[in-house]
Amino acid sequence: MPFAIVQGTAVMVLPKDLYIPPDALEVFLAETFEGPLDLLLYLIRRQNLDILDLPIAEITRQYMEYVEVMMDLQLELAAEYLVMAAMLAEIKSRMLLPQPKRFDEEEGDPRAELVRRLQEYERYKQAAEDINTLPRVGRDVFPTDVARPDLKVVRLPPRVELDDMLTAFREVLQRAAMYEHHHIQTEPLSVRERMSIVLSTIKRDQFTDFSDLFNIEEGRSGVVVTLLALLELLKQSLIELIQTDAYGPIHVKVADTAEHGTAE
Amino acid sequence: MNTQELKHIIEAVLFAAESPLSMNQLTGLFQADNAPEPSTIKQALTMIQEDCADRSIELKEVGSGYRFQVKQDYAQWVAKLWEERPARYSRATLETLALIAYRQPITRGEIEDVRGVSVSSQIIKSLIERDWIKVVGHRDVPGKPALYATTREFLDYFNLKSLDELPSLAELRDIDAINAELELVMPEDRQPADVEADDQTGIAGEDSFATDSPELTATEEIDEPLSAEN
Amino acid sequence: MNTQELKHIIEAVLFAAESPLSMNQLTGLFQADNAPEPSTIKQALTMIQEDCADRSIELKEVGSGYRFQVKQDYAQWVAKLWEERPARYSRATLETLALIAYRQPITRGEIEDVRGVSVSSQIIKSLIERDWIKVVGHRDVPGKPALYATTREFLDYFNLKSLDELPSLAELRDIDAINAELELVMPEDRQPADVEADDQTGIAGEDSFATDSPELTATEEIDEPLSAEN
Repeated sequence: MPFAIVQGTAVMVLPKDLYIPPDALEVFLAETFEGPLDLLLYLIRRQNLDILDLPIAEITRQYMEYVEVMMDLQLELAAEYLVMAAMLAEIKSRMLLPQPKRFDEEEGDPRAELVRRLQEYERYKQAAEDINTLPRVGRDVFPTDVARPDLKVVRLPPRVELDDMLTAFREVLQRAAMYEHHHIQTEPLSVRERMSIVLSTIKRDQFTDFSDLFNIEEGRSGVVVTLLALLELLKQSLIELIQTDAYGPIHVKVADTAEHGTAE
Repeated sequence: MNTQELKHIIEAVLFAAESPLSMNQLTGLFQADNAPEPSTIKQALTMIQEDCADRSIELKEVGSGYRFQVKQDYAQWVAKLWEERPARYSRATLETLALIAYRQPITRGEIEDVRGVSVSSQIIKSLIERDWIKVVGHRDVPGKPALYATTREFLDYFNLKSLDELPSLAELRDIDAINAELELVMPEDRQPADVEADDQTGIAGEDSFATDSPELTATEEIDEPLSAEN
Repeated sequence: MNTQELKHIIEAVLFAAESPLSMNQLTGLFQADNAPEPSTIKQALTMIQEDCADRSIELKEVGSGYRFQVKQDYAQWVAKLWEERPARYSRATLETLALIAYRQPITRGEIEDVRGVSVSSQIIKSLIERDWIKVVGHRDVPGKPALYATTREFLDYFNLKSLDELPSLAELRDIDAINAELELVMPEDRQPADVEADDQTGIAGEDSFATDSPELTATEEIDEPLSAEN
């Protein structure tokens, strides 16, 4: 059995020449302190003193007694306890000085700052106790734990906004502009699209009728787009146009040299 | 999809989820073009809540969303099954947590000012590891100390929907005001400095109350409280 | 204790338990001298089972005891909670997609020429898997590289009737010119870094339905694009 527990440290043996104030032992046995403010609050509450009307001399005397006991017990005393001791001594001396009326307004009650700090600490000390009594998961609150059915989890592809793609494209253009020989040509997109459609339509080992590639319903501009697409594909040697007789039907097929046609 | 079916889906998902589900997550279950209105989902949640009246569980809204939990009337029975005793927290830990909860965003130095003793790194570390607090910014003073705030997990753990639900702080009484009454001195005698300090504390406490989601606002506030105090 | 109360206790305990509970464990909840008969407990379990008929969960007896489980009918909805949505495509992927859209049919080498950096097979693969691009032929040069073009699904996704509806190169350049002018007028407003950051936030906002806190997704965004692709 430790003799006392002070600030979490077990005290097994009492120093022989130690004078212990009558109630000090009781205090040490009762609880540990979270610092000088906590100790002061204990002294105040134990004697039912009004925090706003602190008998500073008496409180200082009691405080010093406890601090001395702690030092005698050779506990590692936090520096904060000594700072508080000095502060108490200073307040005490200022309380003793006669206060000329005209200085009152400037200095006010010498205890004011200490009282403010004590109250401030006390409200959070109370708040800590309140939090400790809140319902808590695993103690008062038990979320349900229900088994899941068999799941097939899908991995979804990212979402993309058109603007994201356009922004990316603008940046490529800006970068590409730095290389002159990489000028990006500006065929209308409809031609580009039509090139892809034609390539997907025609077959490698089978001729497609040239006229089948045109859709009259698209009107003149549609026909022109298809023609431009065919010419561009021809230029890039991606297709072959074959006409066996003059004025005979024209056939289109994937250029011989190109291995493997469409992927579809 | 009719309301009954919607209710069943939401119930199923809430039961299967490992943590509370927010309205966003519930809405996100459905195809964007076919998602029920938030008000419809809210309605289904209310119906589920009503269904629980005669059962031993309830649907509770906490910080990060909705979850089913055993009603506290039955907690004692459930606790019998729990082998692990719930953790106890030291006063130092609880006081530090209280200061962060009520005064967020707050630095370690500011916590130490109120408590009158130093706060060990271990306490801060363990609170962060528990996901109860997090760093939301840095105060613009020498050393750039971290500003701490509580998380949604903190609210979840303590069964709270928002910081508003924390017990309210005790009122501060003003020594000069009391003295003024006792000594029948003119009320103007209140020290401007003291009044200001008290007011600020009051404001700080209430301000952090008012924000539902400290995470979101905290970053904006980083510079504000400082300049107000210094 | 009446049957109704017994039912509630058993329900509460089964809901909170992490694993199935055996009859022994259920009986063990009660004081030995006051424990209900196993038959009474069994009766309560049957009542709970019947209550579930019109709900999305069921009480199942499995090897080691009884447990609540979400009905299989709702598996597809529950699965959505675990769906992963990669944060976003990398810039490289978007640029590749844009070049295929604007310059189709185009080979990988040609894309690389314009971009000035190589295009990973993974990027092409992910776009093909998404059905946004396809091989429409092969260019007649050594190696016979595949020619890529966009698909109908690509148009559908971006809600376009045809590629014509994409802004023309000239229009895109105009936008650049307008931006450039804005920069001259208000250089501090349109820092290149800001523009990029804005874009990212925009994307992050839409993708991150699962995460509530913007801070979290923002940091993930920075690392994600790479891992999403690799």
